Amino acid sequence: MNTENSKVKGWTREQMAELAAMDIPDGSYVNLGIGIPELVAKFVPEDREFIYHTENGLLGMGPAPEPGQEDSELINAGKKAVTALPGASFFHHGDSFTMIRGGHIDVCVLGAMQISQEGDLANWSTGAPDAIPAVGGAMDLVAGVKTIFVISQHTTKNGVAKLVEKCSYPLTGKKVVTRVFSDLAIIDVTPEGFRVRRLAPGITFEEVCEKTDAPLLPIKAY
Amino acid sequence: MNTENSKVKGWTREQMAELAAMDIPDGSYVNLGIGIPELVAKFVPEDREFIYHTENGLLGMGPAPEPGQEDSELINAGKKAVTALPGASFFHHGDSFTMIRGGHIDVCVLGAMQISQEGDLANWSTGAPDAIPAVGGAMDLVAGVKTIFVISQHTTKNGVAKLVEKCSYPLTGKKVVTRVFSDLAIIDVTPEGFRVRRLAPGITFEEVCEKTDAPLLPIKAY
Amino acid sequence: MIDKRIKTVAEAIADITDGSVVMIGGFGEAGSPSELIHALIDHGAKDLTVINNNTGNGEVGLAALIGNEQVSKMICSYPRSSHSKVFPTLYRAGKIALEIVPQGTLAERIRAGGAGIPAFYTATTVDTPLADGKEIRNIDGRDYVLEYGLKADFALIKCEKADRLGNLIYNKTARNFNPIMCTAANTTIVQARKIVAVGDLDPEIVVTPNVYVDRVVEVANPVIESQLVEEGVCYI
Amino acid sequence: MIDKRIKTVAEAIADITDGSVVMIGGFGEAGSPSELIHALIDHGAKDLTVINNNTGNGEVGLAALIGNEQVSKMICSYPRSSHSKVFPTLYRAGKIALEIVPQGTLAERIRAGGAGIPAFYTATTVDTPLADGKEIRNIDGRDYVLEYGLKADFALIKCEKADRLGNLIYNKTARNFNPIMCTAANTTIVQARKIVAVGDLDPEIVVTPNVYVDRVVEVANPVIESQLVEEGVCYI
Repeated sequence: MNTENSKVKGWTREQMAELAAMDIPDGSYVNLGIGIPELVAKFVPEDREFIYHTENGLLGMGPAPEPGQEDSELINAGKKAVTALPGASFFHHGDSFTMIRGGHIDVCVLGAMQISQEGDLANWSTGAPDAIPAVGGAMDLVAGVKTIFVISQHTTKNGVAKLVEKCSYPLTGKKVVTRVFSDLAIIDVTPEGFRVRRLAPGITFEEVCEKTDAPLLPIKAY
Repeated sequence: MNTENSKVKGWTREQMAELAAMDIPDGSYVNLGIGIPELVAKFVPEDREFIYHTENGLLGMGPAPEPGQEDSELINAGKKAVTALPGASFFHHGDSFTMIRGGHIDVCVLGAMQISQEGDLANWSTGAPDAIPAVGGAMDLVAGVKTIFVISQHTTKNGVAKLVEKCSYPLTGKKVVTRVFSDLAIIDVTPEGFRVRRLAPGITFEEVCEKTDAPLLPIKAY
Repeated sequence: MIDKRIKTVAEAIADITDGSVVMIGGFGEAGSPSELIHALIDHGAKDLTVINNNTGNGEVGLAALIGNEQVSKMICSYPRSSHSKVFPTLYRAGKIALEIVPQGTLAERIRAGGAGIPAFYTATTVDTPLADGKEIRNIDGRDYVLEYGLKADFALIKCEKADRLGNLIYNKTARNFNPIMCTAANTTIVQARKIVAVGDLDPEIVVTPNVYVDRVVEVANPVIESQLVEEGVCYI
Repeated sequence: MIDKRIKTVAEAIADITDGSVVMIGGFGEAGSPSELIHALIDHGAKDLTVINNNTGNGEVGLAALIGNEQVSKMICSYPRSSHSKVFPTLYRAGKIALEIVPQGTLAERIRAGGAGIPAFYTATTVDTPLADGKEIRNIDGRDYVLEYGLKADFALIKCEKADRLGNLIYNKTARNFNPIMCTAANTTIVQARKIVAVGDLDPEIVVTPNVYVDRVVEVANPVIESQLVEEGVCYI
């Protein structure tokens, strides 16, 4: 990946996904949320093997099938057609969430509406009075999976910060997110708060601070 | 079965088992305890079909195999070699006790050390200080199976009554037994206490009363 | 002879009464017993409480059952319908109640209901609004919320193959909620793509042992919901 | 490449330390990982807490591990050994502790431990001495006892076939406690009668998905415990 082109500013969705993939250890069991997180599967580093879990009952999920090869009874949690790789297994929902709740999945990559500096995640409801609540498996994932990564644009379409001191939306889980991959930076959730780990090309620390509604620590010198 | 021969007194183990089998409705899912209860499987009435469950993970258990055909990995809860009938299924212990605890097994036939007039069962420990407790699946069965039958000699080898007002041994379960098949009589546990349902050949009501340590109601006239 | 086969879907669901609690298998369209649901629409039982992960697609299957105003309450994890305004419209009009349950807790509550576990603790929803009003217990230093087992009067199930005893196997991710729902209903009603002879299903690969199944009806060529939705089919 | 294969049973169990909690699969001799247990006897780790339904047979396998005084506590439902005085002798001498758990509660506690359920309620043991000192809660008119999930440092498992990823299938009633124990241990160590190529196990029939398995070692011709007992073999 060449992210150092001086003309570009920030990371694309694909680059955010690739950066997240690079931070997943070899041999990990991984669950990918709907949206940008799904792209992570396209960027597994060559020397690594991940095994994908989808909560509707498949371990060893493969990529989308060729057009015309879709099977309405072989789908992922986002209800899109997928494939099953050699070594896969099917199981029912009770057994699938045994894997999640029991702490057997290593990494989950999710989208976010808000992430607090303590790692709280809000990604299921704006809490608006007319909103129809819909939580799916997100709360089970953040409660059960060992490492929770978030991939998200740094701000909303309207420019409102998603990284905040305290979430205003209803929580999905408390103190669950460990790292955020945004279009502007990779940011760790540390005991001291948000800390920039890496800046996107053409992005300054000051710019990220400006678009973040919480204190931000600079890249740590090692 | 001819139990009316005037020379015989009482029922044999096989006859007790046959009488219990006759009281199990067609199509029942049945779990048989170790010992005399196991004999029930030999006496299924011709017009009925029972499906046998054994708690170590087999539904559709068949009779013991021919000598020489035993498989050390196909056994029942008593750890004896059995067979699997067409339509059988294997499953793990968690799923097996889902069947028992969840109320999916219709009838369980157990042995007993003591049965109280309220239907309490004691069949796992004498409570003696040097006894090594061993409960197996008995407590799960009495807590979960819809109908609990007991097959037992009416008294111990030393002539001590097993049907009592109140069990002196540690309980397996409270108010669980509905019917007792002994060598002397079939006895129902009713809200009023023990009631004789049928006397064994050559046995009088007075004899059964004598060998029972609780009040006994006579056969109900219909 | 034990024979759980029923000739038609209409007969199979005939005794579902107004006010019944009905679990319906499937995750989205995969594993959804569409023909049994359509029979239930024809049958007309009302005031149903339905347990399913979603609220159906388009205006067929579960979405049509809801659209026909036969459902007074949904228990689900994700009620947003794809290609359908059926549920949102009724919900906003106050015509249908909603109990939102996280997907894994929903699965475990059903599994618990079938397994004779009346209640259990889970970390899911702790510190979120979905735990409001629920008992929290700290066990070994972590907070957990108390959740109760779920049972139903009926379960409507789709499977791949069944035999007359009621042993079932499923197809790929169409398995999903179906096997656990089989265990948690008083009466489990199954539509199978094929009914095979007893003994044809290897005892090692049976997913739902026959003890959980009450009725089996063969539906050889079940509809594919997404195709109906694309074609604009409306069942009601 | 993910490859969980280990060459020898000795290597597979080498990191079990004194004081470990070890789940051992099997019900009686069926599904008992005898070769892994014998490797653990050779290895010598002491002060183990062992979770198994029984206490072994004769003087081989689990009975030998106990006889070798490597086990300080047994958690089981039925500790009476067949053809063996190993456990009773040590128990009466106060050399081994015993936690007696009904078979179904033992299974559910293991399943709960694997499923992230720290505690659950069950009717089993209510009104019996085994509920003494435990929390009782009345739910919908019936009393239930609170039981806690069980976890282990290691699980020793026997299966029929495995692949290098750790997918497992079992043989008949040798399945028993093995699949749930796979889920409840930090490190799950499996002896398989045969290791097959990835893709040889149909995804529909895998009983233990590979996420639960850490190490797989092939033991092509495992001993049959009852034969060893008949022959009077003593492993220690």
